[in-house]
Amino acid sequence: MNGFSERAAPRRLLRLLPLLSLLAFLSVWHLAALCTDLLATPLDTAKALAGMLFFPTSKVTLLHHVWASLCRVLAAYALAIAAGVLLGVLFGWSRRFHDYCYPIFELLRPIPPIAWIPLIIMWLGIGEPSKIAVCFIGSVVPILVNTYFGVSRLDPTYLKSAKILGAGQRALLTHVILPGALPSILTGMKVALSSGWVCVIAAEMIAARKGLGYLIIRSMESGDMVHILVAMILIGSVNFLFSWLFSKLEGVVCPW
Amino acid sequence: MLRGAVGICGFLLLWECAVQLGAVSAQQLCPPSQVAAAFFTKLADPRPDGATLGAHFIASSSVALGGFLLACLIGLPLGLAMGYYQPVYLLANPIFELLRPIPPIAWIPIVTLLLGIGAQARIFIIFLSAVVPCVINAYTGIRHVPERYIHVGQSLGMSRWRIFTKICIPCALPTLFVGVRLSLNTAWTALVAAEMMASVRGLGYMIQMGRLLIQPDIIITGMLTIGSTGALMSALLSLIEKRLTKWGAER
Amino acid sequence: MVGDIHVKGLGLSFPQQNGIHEVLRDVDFVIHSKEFLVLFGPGQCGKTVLMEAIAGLLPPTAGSVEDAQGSPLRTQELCMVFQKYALFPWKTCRQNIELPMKFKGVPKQARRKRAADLIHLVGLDGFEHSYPRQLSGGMKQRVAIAAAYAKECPLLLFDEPFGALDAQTRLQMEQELVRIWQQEQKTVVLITNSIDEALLLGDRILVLAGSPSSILEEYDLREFPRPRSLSDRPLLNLRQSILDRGFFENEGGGDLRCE
Amino acid sequence: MSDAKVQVRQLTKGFGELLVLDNLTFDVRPGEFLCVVGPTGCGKTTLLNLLSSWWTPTQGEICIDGRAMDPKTQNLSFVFQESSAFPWLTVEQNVQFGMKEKRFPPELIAQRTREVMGLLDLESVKEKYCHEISASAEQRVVIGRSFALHPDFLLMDEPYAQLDIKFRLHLEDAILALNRSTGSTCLFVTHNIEEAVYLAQRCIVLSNKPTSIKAVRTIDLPYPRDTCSPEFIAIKDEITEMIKWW
Repeated sequence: MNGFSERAAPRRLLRLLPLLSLLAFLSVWHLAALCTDLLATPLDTAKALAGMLFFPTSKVTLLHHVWASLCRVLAAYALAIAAGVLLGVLFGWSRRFHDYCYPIFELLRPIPPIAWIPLIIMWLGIGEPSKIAVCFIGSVVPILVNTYFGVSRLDPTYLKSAKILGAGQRALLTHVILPGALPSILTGMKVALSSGWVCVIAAEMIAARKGLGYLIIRSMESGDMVHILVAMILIGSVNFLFSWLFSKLEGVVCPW
Repeated sequence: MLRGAVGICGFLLLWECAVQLGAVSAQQLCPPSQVAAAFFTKLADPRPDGATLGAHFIASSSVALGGFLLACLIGLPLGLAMGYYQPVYLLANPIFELLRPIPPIAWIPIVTLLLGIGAQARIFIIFLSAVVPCVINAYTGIRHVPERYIHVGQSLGMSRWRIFTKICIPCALPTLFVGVRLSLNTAWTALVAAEMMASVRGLGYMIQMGRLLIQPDIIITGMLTIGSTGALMSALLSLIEKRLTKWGAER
Repeated sequence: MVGDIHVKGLGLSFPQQNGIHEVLRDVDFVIHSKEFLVLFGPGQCGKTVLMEAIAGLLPPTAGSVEDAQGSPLRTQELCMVFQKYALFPWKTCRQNIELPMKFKGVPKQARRKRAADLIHLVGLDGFEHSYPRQLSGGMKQRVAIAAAYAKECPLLLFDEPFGALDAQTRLQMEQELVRIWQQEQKTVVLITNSIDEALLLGDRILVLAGSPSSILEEYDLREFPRPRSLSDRPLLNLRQSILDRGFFENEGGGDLRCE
Repeated sequence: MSDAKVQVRQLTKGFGELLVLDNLTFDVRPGEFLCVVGPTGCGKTTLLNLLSSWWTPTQGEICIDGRAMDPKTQNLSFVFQESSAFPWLTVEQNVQFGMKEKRFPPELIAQRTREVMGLLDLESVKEKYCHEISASAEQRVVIGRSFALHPDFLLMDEPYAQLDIKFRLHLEDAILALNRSTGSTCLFVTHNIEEAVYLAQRCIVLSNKPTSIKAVRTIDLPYPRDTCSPEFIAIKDEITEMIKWW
């Protein structure tokens, strides 16, 4: 919709608005920090962030925490892609498998991944496996749902056309079903990455010795506001990085 | 349908045998029968975490609905305005893009320090997480209004405001509801997280206590209640959606 | 080389909530080898189902489709071009055209060469690497025709291939199809709901109408020279006589969807 | 000539240095049914967007009844190729939408709705929504909505290009009947030459890009025209020759 295209608003003024709002946001933040001694001013937060990144004080540097969280997410993510795509295609492709198993999935799906944390910690303790398990649950659901959606929504004419051109079952899968469902699989993977990231932070916040979640909870317990803000900024920027990387990937993987 | 039921019974049976036959230690996982028993006992007696299942449920859902409704009331109009009026978009979008990547649970520490662990703090956390999908979908809804509808409105000489209210908003309604359902889901997830980390009441708190007191049946009961409440709310929402957008069946 | 194809007593019906919806009943006709046969009829329902039954996508509930030797027609011996979604959007033009050969196990070099010839035949030189979304409607159908020819099978089925094109491109594509058919001799069966298209293209026209549908009339146009034009008198008279037969009256406007 | 309803003077539109419309000048008489035909992709849509004040021309102007065209004070209607019926309104609400926006008196709205719905036989689907009726019925709703305004200037961009041949003949007669009964000035754009010759009192033939007027052909055959008559065929062939680009 180009509702703006023919408006006569002065171009120059409009371009200033985003700058204006950012300045307003920072000044409000600054003012709030001044009047309540709890909140740290943007300047201090920036200084602290720079400090922790480049001249680490404690033996476990900030990058260690970020790296720990990242490893957990990526490990779980790889597993989630494999399982999610496989199950998604199976659900979309074979009627019988769908009828028997999809209701079970529907039953467990409404339970938020974070609600699994207590049970998983009981099963796997608070080590790496439990973090990866939580993250896996958070990532596999969006991938599976989107793959299933992509496969079942594929226009039947493509399948007919492929059969006519002489495609066998295996060829149908590799040449028609997977590429056809690819756009929605990618959407699922994008959602799964940020949802996995959220889950790993949550798991670390509840019980961990390393990772951004642990860092933010420890700062909360010690009331250290600056580090909380630093951790929040880091968590946010990694999430942003994921979605930015993904939009680039999408352009390359499916150019059509 | 029948096959679905068979599938679920099979799953429950498998779960029951796995625990009874000792394949999994009773400590870590309890059979569905015990979960059912725990569900009914928990309804009445407040042990072990000081509140009955009903009390937890009410605490959780009231906070969740509070935050969710607040998010819709503020997020939807903001998203619609951002989609239609460029100045609003240029003003609101930078801040929105700044705060969007920060996941809801990352807000918990700062909110807890500033507002404590009362209901207001949790409502604020839920508001922060639920407002994001509302704004995004309201904005996308307006941006995807087909140009020819606006063209028709303009050739009828309708003012920009009337085109906005009489054409863009009704057309964007289905996408709006997608956003609302998404934000309900996010609100519910954020609530559970907030309760698990900083609260004395609510389903999240209950399953957290279940873990500390090594009672898997409490945990699983809590999880199933959370799951079914979430599903119930979504079902309710789609009922409202069907009534409001009778024409919803897109071609 | 499969000779004439005999469609014998073909019937097809779909189960519906309230009983059976019969679409085709004892459809009988012969497809002569190397002929351009047009199946002409109103609306969407009957014709597409018949085409899919012949192509083996839909098992008929009665009758059969056999080649000259009496054995049932196999999908390997035919190829089909659809109106929409004829191409795979995630493959470039050349990949779309090479696909049938790839499925038959033709080696890469031979595939590449044959694809180049076909791209030239349909006049799309220079578009080998573009994706379908970059092509116009007419160009997409050209690639679909090339892909059908790439399967090297004696029988080609076209299910309203130019239905979605604008009037002028449609006229152009009809002439292109006849040119390609004359150049690469194959048996072609085309479905259309446009009387002009039927008259311009068909050696023979079979009118499929009624519900359940069956072959109501057969017109032989082999004595009309090609390339035909709708402006010459004899063809116009035939057009008028077909319209006067009123095959469509019982169809009516039909306000509800007939998917 | 001053009695023209719509005057288009030196209409030019370019995007950067790409010139799409090159100095188009023509008039439309009151109540006339004018057709515009051109080769595929010759800027017809650009012309329509300019005529419906959706885009502003780079040069030149469009006047209705001598005054510069203004959708607020004059009745303008546009029928797109894709259906522009509002899916959230029923068929009847759709037809009345234009009149309600222009604040017509209620009894006039009721009378016009009956008249238009009758002519386009939409009575049977009055309460239905757009996804419950066929594509041809939906397009008739849009045509009904436009004609109900008795517009000063009605633009149509090949309204039934995507419909079955059978519906086309039926709709063409309905549009001609509406044009006569409401007396609205119509401009009908199409690729299909037979359709233009069947409908138009005058037919403007456009050239390829940059588009200019190649010829203006007056078609004075009596209505309803017989598509098989020799004169009809002659005119059709003549215009086809002008446009044939393949």
